[in-house]
Amino acid sequence: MKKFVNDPKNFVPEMLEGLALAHPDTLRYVPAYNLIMRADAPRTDKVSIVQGSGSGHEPAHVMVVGRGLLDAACPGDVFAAPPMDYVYETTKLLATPKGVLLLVNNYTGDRMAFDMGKEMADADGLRTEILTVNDDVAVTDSLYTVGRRGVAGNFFVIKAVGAAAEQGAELDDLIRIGRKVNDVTRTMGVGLTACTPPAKGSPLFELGADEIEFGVGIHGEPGRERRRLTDADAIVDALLDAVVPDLPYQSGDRVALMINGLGGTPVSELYLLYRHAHQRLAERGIRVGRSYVNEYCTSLDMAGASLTLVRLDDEIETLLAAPADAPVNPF
Amino acid sequence: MKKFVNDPKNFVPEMLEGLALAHPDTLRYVPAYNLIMRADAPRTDKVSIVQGSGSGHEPAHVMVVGRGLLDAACPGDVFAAPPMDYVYETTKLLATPKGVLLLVNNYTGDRMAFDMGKEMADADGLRTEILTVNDDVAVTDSLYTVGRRGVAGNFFVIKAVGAAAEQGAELDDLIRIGRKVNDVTRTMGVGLTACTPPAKGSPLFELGADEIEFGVGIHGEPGRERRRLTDADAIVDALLDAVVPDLPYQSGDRVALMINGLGGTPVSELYLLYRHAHQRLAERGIRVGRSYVNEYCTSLDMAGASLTLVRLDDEIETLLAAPADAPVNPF
Amino acid sequence: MNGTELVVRTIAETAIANEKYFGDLDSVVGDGDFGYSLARGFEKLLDGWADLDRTNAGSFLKRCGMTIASRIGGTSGPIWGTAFLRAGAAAGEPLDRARVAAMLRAAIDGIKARGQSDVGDKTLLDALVPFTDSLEKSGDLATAARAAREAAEATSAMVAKRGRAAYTGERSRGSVDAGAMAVAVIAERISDVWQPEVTGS
Amino acid sequence: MNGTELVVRTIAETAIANEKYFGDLDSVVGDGDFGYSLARGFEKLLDGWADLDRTNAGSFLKRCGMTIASRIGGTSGPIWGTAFLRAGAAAGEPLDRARVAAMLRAAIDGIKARGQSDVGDKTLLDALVPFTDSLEKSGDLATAARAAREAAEATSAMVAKRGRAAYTGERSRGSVDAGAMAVAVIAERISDVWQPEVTGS
Ligand SMILES: Nc1ncnc2c1ncn2[C@@H]1O[C@H](COP(=O)(O)OP(=O)(O)O)[C@@H](O)[C@H]1O
Ligand SMILES: Nc1ncnc2c1ncn2[C@@H]1O[C@H](COP(=O)(O)OP(=O)(O)O)[C@@H](O)[C@H]1O
Ligand SMILES: [Mg+2]
Ligand SMILES: [Mg+2]
Ligand SMILES: [Mg+2]
Ligand SMILES: [Mg+2]
Repeated sequence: MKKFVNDPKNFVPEMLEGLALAHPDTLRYVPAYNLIMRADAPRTDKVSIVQGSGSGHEPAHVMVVGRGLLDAACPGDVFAAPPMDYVYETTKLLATPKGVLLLVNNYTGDRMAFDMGKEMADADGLRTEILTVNDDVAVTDSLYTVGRRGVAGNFFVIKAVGAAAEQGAELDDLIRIGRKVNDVTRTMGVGLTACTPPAKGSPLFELGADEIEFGVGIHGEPGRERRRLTDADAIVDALLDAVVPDLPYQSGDRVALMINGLGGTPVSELYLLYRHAHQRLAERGIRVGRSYVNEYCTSLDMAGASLTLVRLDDEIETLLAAPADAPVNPF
Repeated sequence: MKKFVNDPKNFVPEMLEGLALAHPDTLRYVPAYNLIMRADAPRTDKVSIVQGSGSGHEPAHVMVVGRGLLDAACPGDVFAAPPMDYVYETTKLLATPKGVLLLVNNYTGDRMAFDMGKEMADADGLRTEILTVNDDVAVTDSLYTVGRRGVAGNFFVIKAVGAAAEQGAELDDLIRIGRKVNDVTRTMGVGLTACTPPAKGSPLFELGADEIEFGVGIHGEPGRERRRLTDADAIVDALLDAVVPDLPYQSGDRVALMINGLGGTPVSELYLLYRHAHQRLAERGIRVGRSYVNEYCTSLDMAGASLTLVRLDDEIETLLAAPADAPVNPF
Repeated sequence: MNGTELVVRTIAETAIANEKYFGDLDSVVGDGDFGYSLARGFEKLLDGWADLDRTNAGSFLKRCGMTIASRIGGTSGPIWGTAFLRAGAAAGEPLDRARVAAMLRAAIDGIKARGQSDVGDKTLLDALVPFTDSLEKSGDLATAARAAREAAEATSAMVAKRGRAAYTGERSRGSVDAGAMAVAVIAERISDVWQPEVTGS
Repeated sequence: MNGTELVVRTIAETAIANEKYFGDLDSVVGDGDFGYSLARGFEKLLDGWADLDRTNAGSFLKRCGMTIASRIGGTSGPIWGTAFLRAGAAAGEPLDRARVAAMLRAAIDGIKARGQSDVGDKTLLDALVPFTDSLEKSGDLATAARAAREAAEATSAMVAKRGRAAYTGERSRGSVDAGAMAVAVIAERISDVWQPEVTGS
């Protein structure tokens, strides 16, 4: 897969510089820490919400910095958690009397960086909390890992705590809300092609013309298993079979349904997937209350998609529907 | 390139069905004519705005149906202009006392279908006007063609006339505004890979690992010429060299700058392209007043991008900034 | 009427059978949808086949033209629809060599008007006109079909001046026009299946 | 101090020289960024090389550890940073075989604590521990480097229980761990360039 890139080492900073140039009124860029923050942050009247994670998942997370969403994002290089001092310095810059909420997708590297960064910030007397997101049902045997990964469902946690923070919620209430959303959110992804990191210049793994990677991670890690490419509806059925029984989502539930593109799949195909998922859920008595069809958390240029369900209650639904502004896909 | 697809013949209707299921409150789907219309259309107090064109360019045009944008879109199959009777029936359904504005991207097939559809609607006594968009500077020798193609710049025409129509503008004023926007809009695209139409199942053309298609069309038609793949900044320079002198855009101008993804290129790369374009324009004394970095008019799963400039004046800028709602990318 | 029906049905079946071939031809310098558009449109024509108006050849062809124009997308719907409509308008009894030639001329004029195109632009006209000339002269379908194929193959040397292929300018040289080749293939199939009593006259 | 400097510089240069190799190893069942992360981080260490605190081996290593932990992203920053910090804390005079072994043990304990990992999880520990064992026993760097390589190659038979490769479960078998192989390659380079007077004692 060919890419638009200059020196691969500058891929992330050049992207961030472009982002800042395109949104000068709302965003501020601090090159030293790959930091993208709201131009009006930190605001003393609210908790600051910060997310790190590797780059290559755009719009997550640098492009969901904005009103009712993140106050800042400090990504690492492509697929690499941010170094600890990005987390530390970002936390210092975003500190407010109400505190800083650090959102972490559940990966070894990210957790270490945020744990270490938080320790240092706490030693400075700052008020911080970490909230871990782990919505990926693809990881079955959590004995051998740090547990389930945080993937596209992350958006719902950001959206909910972002809305609540905007309304003045306290740090402990944000933790409660974030945990609650994470607890009712499940995701499963499928890759049709491998992605190509700019610095590597070639696909991360080989996938035959009739193979798909079922349960693929958002870092191009191979997934649960390799399967034969089938038609789109059968793929949706397989994703639902992994996601629905996991919580489980049951007849009578109201859900948010997200079909998230992994970077190389056009939105036309995402809506085609959405159609079947919506219909199949209806057959199971599960009603879609809110729909999300777009790219939210990608894996560079990988062709593929993930399916996320969130079980809604009135509080979550209200927070998801609250106003938000971001460079892309605020809803 | 592998795709999410069932029977390729159902690619377009299944996508449209998904779109309608995801947005039941705002959109209505009429399967007989591939028609996606606003749930509240036709509104007697405004001109209806309709666009056709082939499918495969999503979000154009079915996903920009909404408040302040299109009232309806009736696409044909992938890369095929809609049949004449889609245009005719859609026009009848959308008819209002203030009239129907038919937006047409400048291609032989689209023009014929809309000319014939309009003739039939006019014979029924309906009030209609056609507005043709042709922003693509890649087509140099217009003697041999129907002239320049309509590509991503189309979005700006839709946005401007959509906003004006929402404010109650009359049909002739919409024609004036649309022509004015089209006249100051120029686009040039580049393809890194070929796209794969679902019904064909294989790439539309072959492109070497180090080749790019400069001036590529949004239907996968080969472009102006094949060039060597260079770094991203050099590609942006080449696009600007084609676009800027064409109007020309000059020192002191205020412009909207769009970097549009062609379907397979992630938004990270689009912002990287944006960065250099913004900086180079600044060097030429051209100030970016509004930024658009996303997918607006794609070519299925093609990796690639186009660059569009619109010279702004107060009227255009106000219309572009007016509120709008659509399934994706309303701004 | 039986001859007319057979010819139209053969056109439809040939278009459907050659969907992939025609599409591949259109993908060299076009957008690859020509085969798909024709096949889907003619499928719809065959779907409603039993209900078509069969009063006479003229009304039958006009009905076909309406269906094609309103059901085939892309450039081909208006172009092929117009051709059928015009041929139908020029139909009459007896359906002899001169009448068939007149119907084909009417179709050609319709395409030229609708497409603002002419012989030499590298379109289906570049096979349809030689086919018509030959049929008029020889009265023999097989001879005319050969003329159509030769002419279709000769489009390879031409630069496209109309249609999507025209955007590529000089680069359109070196590949045959999809529409012209479709005309040649259809002509061959018609010459295979139809032994008209009329063409000898 | 010269020995310590040489060792750290060799680690840095080896990591930079093997960026592609280490990255390719990480892309088999990982995410391919290991080579890039190490190379970029150690480049930054070399950038500020002249200004590093050189009071003694301990403070030098701690300064390196801080830089690595705060400049390398991914899992490797905290893991390698912690290793250097702990080794620095265990440094002292004389820098003899026992001391070097103690420093390596401290680094290993730091990695285990930071990574919640142990020998057998298919990580760099599976090369670093055998290397340390062998160095302690033989006092010979070349022997220890051979032990590291053998152990790194043996990770191929293991199933990953930590790090990103662990998500693939059984499928992680059949390829060596990138971190373990990096330890082996670095050990070999150190053994090539460093002839310490101390290790014999
Ligand atoms: N203006 C025109 N006049 C006559 N024939 C045309 C014209 N433009 C294209 N054609 C014919 O139509 C064929 C392509 O048809 P189709 O693929 O349906 O069109 P498109 O995809 O460009 O809308 C060409 O091969 C050519 O023979
Ligand atoms: N929990 C852990 N403890 C010790 N070492 C680990 C751990 N997780 C991974 N590693 C080592 O780190 C290497 C991968 O590093 P890196 O690519 O930077 O991590 P990632 O991309 O997964 O964040 C692995 O090959 C392994 O040797
Ligand atoms: Mg990584
Ligand atoms: Mg077409
Ligand atoms: Mg075509
Ligand atoms: Mg890695």
